[in-house]
Amino acid sequence: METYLYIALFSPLVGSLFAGLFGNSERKVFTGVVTSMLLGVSMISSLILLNYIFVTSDIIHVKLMDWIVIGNINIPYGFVVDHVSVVMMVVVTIVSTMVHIHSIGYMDHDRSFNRFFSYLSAFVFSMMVLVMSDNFLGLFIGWEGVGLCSWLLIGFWYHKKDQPTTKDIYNSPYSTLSPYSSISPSYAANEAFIMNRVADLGMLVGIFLIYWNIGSLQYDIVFDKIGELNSMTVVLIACTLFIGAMGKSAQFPFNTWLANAMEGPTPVSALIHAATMVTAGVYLIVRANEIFTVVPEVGYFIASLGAFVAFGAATMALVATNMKKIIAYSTLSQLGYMFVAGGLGAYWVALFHLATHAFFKSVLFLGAGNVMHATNDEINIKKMGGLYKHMKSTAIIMIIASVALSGIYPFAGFFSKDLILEVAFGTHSYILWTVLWITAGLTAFYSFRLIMYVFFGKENYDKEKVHPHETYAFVIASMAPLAILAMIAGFFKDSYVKLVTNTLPKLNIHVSPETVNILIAITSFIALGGIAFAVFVFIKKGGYFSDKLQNRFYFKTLANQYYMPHLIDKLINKPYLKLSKYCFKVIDSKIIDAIVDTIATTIYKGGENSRIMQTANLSTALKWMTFGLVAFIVFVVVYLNLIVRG
Amino acid sequence: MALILNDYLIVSTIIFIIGLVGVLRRKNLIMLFFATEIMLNAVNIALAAISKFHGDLTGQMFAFFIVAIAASEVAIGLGLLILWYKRYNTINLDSLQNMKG
Amino acid sequence: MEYILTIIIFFPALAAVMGFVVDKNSIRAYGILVVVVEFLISVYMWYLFDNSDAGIQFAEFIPIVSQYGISYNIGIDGISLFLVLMTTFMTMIAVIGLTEKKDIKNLILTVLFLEMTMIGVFVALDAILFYLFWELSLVPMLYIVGAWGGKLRIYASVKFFLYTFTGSLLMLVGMLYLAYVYFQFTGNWSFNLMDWDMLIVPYHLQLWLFVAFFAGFAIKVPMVPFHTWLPYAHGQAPTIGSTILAAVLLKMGTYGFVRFSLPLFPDASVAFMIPMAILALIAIIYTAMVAYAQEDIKQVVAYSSVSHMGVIILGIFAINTEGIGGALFLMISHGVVSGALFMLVGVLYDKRGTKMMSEFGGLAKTMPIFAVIFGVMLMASVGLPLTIGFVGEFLSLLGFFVVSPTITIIAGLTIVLGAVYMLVLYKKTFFGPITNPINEKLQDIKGRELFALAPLVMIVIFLGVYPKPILEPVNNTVKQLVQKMYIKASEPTTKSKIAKYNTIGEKIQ
Amino acid sequence: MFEMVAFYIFSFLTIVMFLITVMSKNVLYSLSSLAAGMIFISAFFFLLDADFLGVVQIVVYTGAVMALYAFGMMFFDSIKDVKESVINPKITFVLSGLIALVIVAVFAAPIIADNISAYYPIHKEYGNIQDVGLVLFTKYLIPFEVAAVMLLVAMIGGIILAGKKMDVSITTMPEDEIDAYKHMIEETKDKRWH
Repeated sequence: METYLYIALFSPLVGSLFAGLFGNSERKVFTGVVTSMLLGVSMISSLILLNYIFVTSDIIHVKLMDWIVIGNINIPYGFVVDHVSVVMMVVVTIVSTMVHIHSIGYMDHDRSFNRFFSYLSAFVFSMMVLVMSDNFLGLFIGWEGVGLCSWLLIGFWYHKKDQPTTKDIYNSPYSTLSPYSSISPSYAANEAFIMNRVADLGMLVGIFLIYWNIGSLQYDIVFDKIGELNSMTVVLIACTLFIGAMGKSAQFPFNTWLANAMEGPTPVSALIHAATMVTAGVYLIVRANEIFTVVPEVGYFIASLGAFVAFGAATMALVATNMKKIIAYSTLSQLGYMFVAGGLGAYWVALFHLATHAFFKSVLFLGAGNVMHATNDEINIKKMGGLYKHMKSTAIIMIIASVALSGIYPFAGFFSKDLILEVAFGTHSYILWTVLWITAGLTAFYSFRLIMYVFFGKENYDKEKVHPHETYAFVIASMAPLAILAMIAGFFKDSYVKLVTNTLPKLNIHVSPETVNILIAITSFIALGGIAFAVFVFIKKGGYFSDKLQNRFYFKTLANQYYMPHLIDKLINKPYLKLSKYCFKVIDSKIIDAIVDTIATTIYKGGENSRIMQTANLSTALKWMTFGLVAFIVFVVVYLNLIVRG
Repeated sequence: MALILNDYLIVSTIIFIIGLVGVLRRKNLIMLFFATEIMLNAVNIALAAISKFHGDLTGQMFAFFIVAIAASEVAIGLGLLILWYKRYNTINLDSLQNMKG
Repeated sequence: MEYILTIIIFFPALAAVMGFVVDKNSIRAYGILVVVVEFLISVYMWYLFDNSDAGIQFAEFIPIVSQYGISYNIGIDGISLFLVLMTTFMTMIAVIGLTEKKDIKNLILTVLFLEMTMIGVFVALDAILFYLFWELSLVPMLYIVGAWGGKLRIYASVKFFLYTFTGSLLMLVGMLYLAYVYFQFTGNWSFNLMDWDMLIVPYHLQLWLFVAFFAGFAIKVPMVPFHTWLPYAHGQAPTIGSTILAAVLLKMGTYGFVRFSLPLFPDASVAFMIPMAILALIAIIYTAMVAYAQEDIKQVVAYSSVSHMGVIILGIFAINTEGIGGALFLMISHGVVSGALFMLVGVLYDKRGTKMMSEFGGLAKTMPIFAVIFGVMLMASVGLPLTIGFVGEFLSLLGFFVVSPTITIIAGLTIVLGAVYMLVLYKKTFFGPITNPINEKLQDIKGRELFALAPLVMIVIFLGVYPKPILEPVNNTVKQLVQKMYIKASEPTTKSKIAKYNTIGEKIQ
Repeated sequence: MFEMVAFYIFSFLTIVMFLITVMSKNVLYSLSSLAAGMIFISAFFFLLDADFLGVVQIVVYTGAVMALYAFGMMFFDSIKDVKESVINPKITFVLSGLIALVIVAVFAAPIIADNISAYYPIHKEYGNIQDVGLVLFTKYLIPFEVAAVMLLVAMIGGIILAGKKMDVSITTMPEDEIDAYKHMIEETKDKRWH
């Protein structure tokens, strides 16, 4: 079984290196094919491992070699495949295999085809390291590795130029109504990397705390001993680890990078910014559940923040016309759901929603990619419309995904989302439940607002230039498994629960079956209501927000993403640049260096001024010498008499 | 009342100071040489006196070497002086001003 | 191979002397041959080195002035081994990648002399010998900056020389005084480090002596606020000068702290822990900000060096195995990475004659290989895991965390601020559309440049993935060092602090 | 008693002679009084039981050195008075006076270190010359040899320096040539100073 572990882990790396060899040359289809096949191998290995673990319930734990060994610290490259990580591995490999295949079609005309596959496979490798590692620092390798790949992939089209920031809401890169997802891909990439690093600092501090209090970073040892620690220490550890999770999962206040990351190619958004990387934060909470269980107050904070983000992101998605940003905010909102589950102690529910979300959200993104491809990279949903008749398969798949996202029975989203609401209700967090319940309605609404704008109604695109067409069949084929999983994944719930509760704690809530049924009914009602509202309003009016409404302050606030990008720019970026310039131009040049130079010039000037002593006249020189002699003799006499003899 | 070391040393000092006055005051290089000789001799007196009053020959030894050095100095110094005089037709100190800072 | 260290020290100098008769046209080949052979000898030494032995190896001892205990006393342990290896390696890379045209013969010979002095500093175990090599290293560097530098080269080189020289004079005073203290205690003069190690200096003297040594080391490192010579020196120096300056010469300062300050003045080191950490902290944050404000690529890298050296200081003054070991590793990694970055900037300068970011943009398109190598070095510089930069930075911060979590968290901002200036640099230089038409025609790197840079990339990745070859001997020696400090500490608080910083366990009560 | 009388007489004479040397405007007077002063100094040496030193003093100084000066004088215009422009003459006297005062004050005080043990003690029974010879040719042999070499070097150096360009000696030139020569020198002087 260890062989399968290594195959699952390293075949994406092999694929990445292979594609990297051709990184600089012409488009070669086989790089895409080879990397996809290697990912397929990885996927099959993961499935075999899943089967093995499901059957035997054995945990596979291997140590490849030592990494950092010094002093008391001993960190190996250790990998563990247990009930949690195997689920995550399966999700990651399935989604990424499909995304790889999809990308062969999507990136068909791109100059840097080979480079793209190299990065994408490297990302999967990092993600596998993150998931499979058996210690916190190994997780951190993957954590930073996915960050790097995300940087590379968001900035994939690095040659685009920076957009100027304007107040015009339809052109400002900070608005969700403009055609620009952010200032430029390279800017978005840097923003993502740097914001993640801020959060990573928190995580590093958590690792430091764990190390100095426990002396090891291995999961099993840490979780064994976490109970012996002072609760204050555990709170600190939990908080700092969660800061790391917040960064990766784009929770408030680190949320802006995720929307800007939509500058990357769409398969990247599907893989990284919907299915896998952003859920790493949730995975961390689930993985370290022993720590978070000890400190329920931190858990409650996590849940509250999650609910807040779920609602906030959903509101932003309501008004956006940038197709990818709508989906991105929906991702953010769903991540909020997962954190609610994780925070309330329902770790396996969080993981379950993570898995189902990965399926339907990635396929939603891939569908969006097809649409953009068909409309010459148009991103404004108001400039599409009526695409259903041109691209039926894509439309059907996206509708399936949207229904799943809205949480309608029997699609996957229903099972996981309802469980989260049930957990919120069951732990008596009624405020959270209400927020999530409203969010569920919003989710259904904006998902179908997107569907309606894109696939139905008037054809708003420029018919001269744009000739919408369905994409390659193999691309659709690659999306089909994900769509099917989005439909049926919910039915694996029982076996899933049986599997993961070997490692994760069981749900500890007691809600009577009748209440559960009522809850389901209420939730389904609001979801269906949202869908119905979106559909009927569109059919009736052909749009949602009247011009009058669009001038309202709250609309602008939502369209400007709550002015968060503006605030970050005004409160952090610009002051920091100013302060840096001040440090360099004033403190460094005018103070520190000036002091040094003043010392030097004082000495120099002293020499320059005392040159007049040096008249070249021997008589004068002799007089100086005599003067010195007098001074010296007087000094010696005084010294001897006063100091030595006392 | 016999003579003590300090008497000799004081005389030596006075002579030395006379030489020093000469060195400082004169501008003629020959006169400078003379003043130097005076100072050297003043030191010789002091050395000889110390030698006697401490019963140690070292002082005298030094005096001998000073005499030798004085002789060499005169030889070389005069040579240089003549060279200078031949070139600039003066042995005034103020003509030697090459080392102006 | 009893005299292998002597061979390593003096082989380059001897070769340089012989190099005077080598023809001008073949001097490059000669230079490369010499540095490669030198590197191979040092690798052979590494092969002979016994990892399990924490003490001094390959020691040689020849008295020079026995009345005053001055001797030719050299040796190597886990602390200095890799600094020597890095010196020979980086010199080799720098000479291979040398593109200077002007007066190349003298340049290569100067570099060879410089190599001798640098190795001498790292292997000397006698204070006077150490000081001798330390000061001698200034001369070739002065010459390199002053003769092959840019417009302000005279100002820069004189500033470099006088500034560092002033500091090391204070250090010399400290050494002489320490020898005098030794004389008072034992009745013998000695400048031998082994002898000094036996000495327990009284507490108040330790403080003063620590400050004297600090003056020499801190200026060399350089620590804020003694850093202003560095941007000038880097800005004006030719590529090879910057490479060696950043890679090796700066490490002499931090090496001095580990070799002298810590074992000789354990009480003072512990007493000065927090002040030193605050200076390091200022260096980390402040110079990272200054680096962000730069418009010249080379200046960014120069200031980033100061920032990273701050992390090294932080690690050293953690006084635990993790911190000191991490700092030593960071010295190596910073040497490789900053040296590589300076070489990369040099490549750009050779091609375009400018180092201003505003002149570039979109280079990733015209120079993809170059962009990849630069990217790897950038990621190593910001400390990405699995690159060489991570291990040292992580361990240094980890080590200091036990001393002061607050300072460590603020210092940890280095991973953020470092990313800020580095990524912005990368964006401005390599990303975006090509604005300047000259950049369209730029050739990607190949041949000698690639040949020089490829080993650096390999080492950056290899040691990031598998740092054990370095960490193992470092671990042994540093453990011994910490133990020595513990034994020598005369104040009970020092002892308890060292013990506390080296044990795992809950600190919050 | 005799010793004291002699000491005071010779002190007085020496000081007067040297004062004349220093103050006189005429070089020849200075030279003569210097020679006289040297001879008087030798009297101190005899008083101090350093007979050999006294003899050497007379022979070397009055004999050799003074003769050298006298010869050297022939090259210069030594008949006319020396013209000197003395700036701030007071400083000279103030400084010298200060030194004199301080040192005399020091010597007037009792000597601090009385118990100096002799390194090369004087042997009264040998007599001064024998004693000096013994020490000079044993303990001080190498310095003695070096001094000899130095004297030789000085001699050769003196000859070469003074003998250079004897052919352009101004004293032997006709007036117009001297004028031309001086003119040339003035020019070179200007160049060097400006």
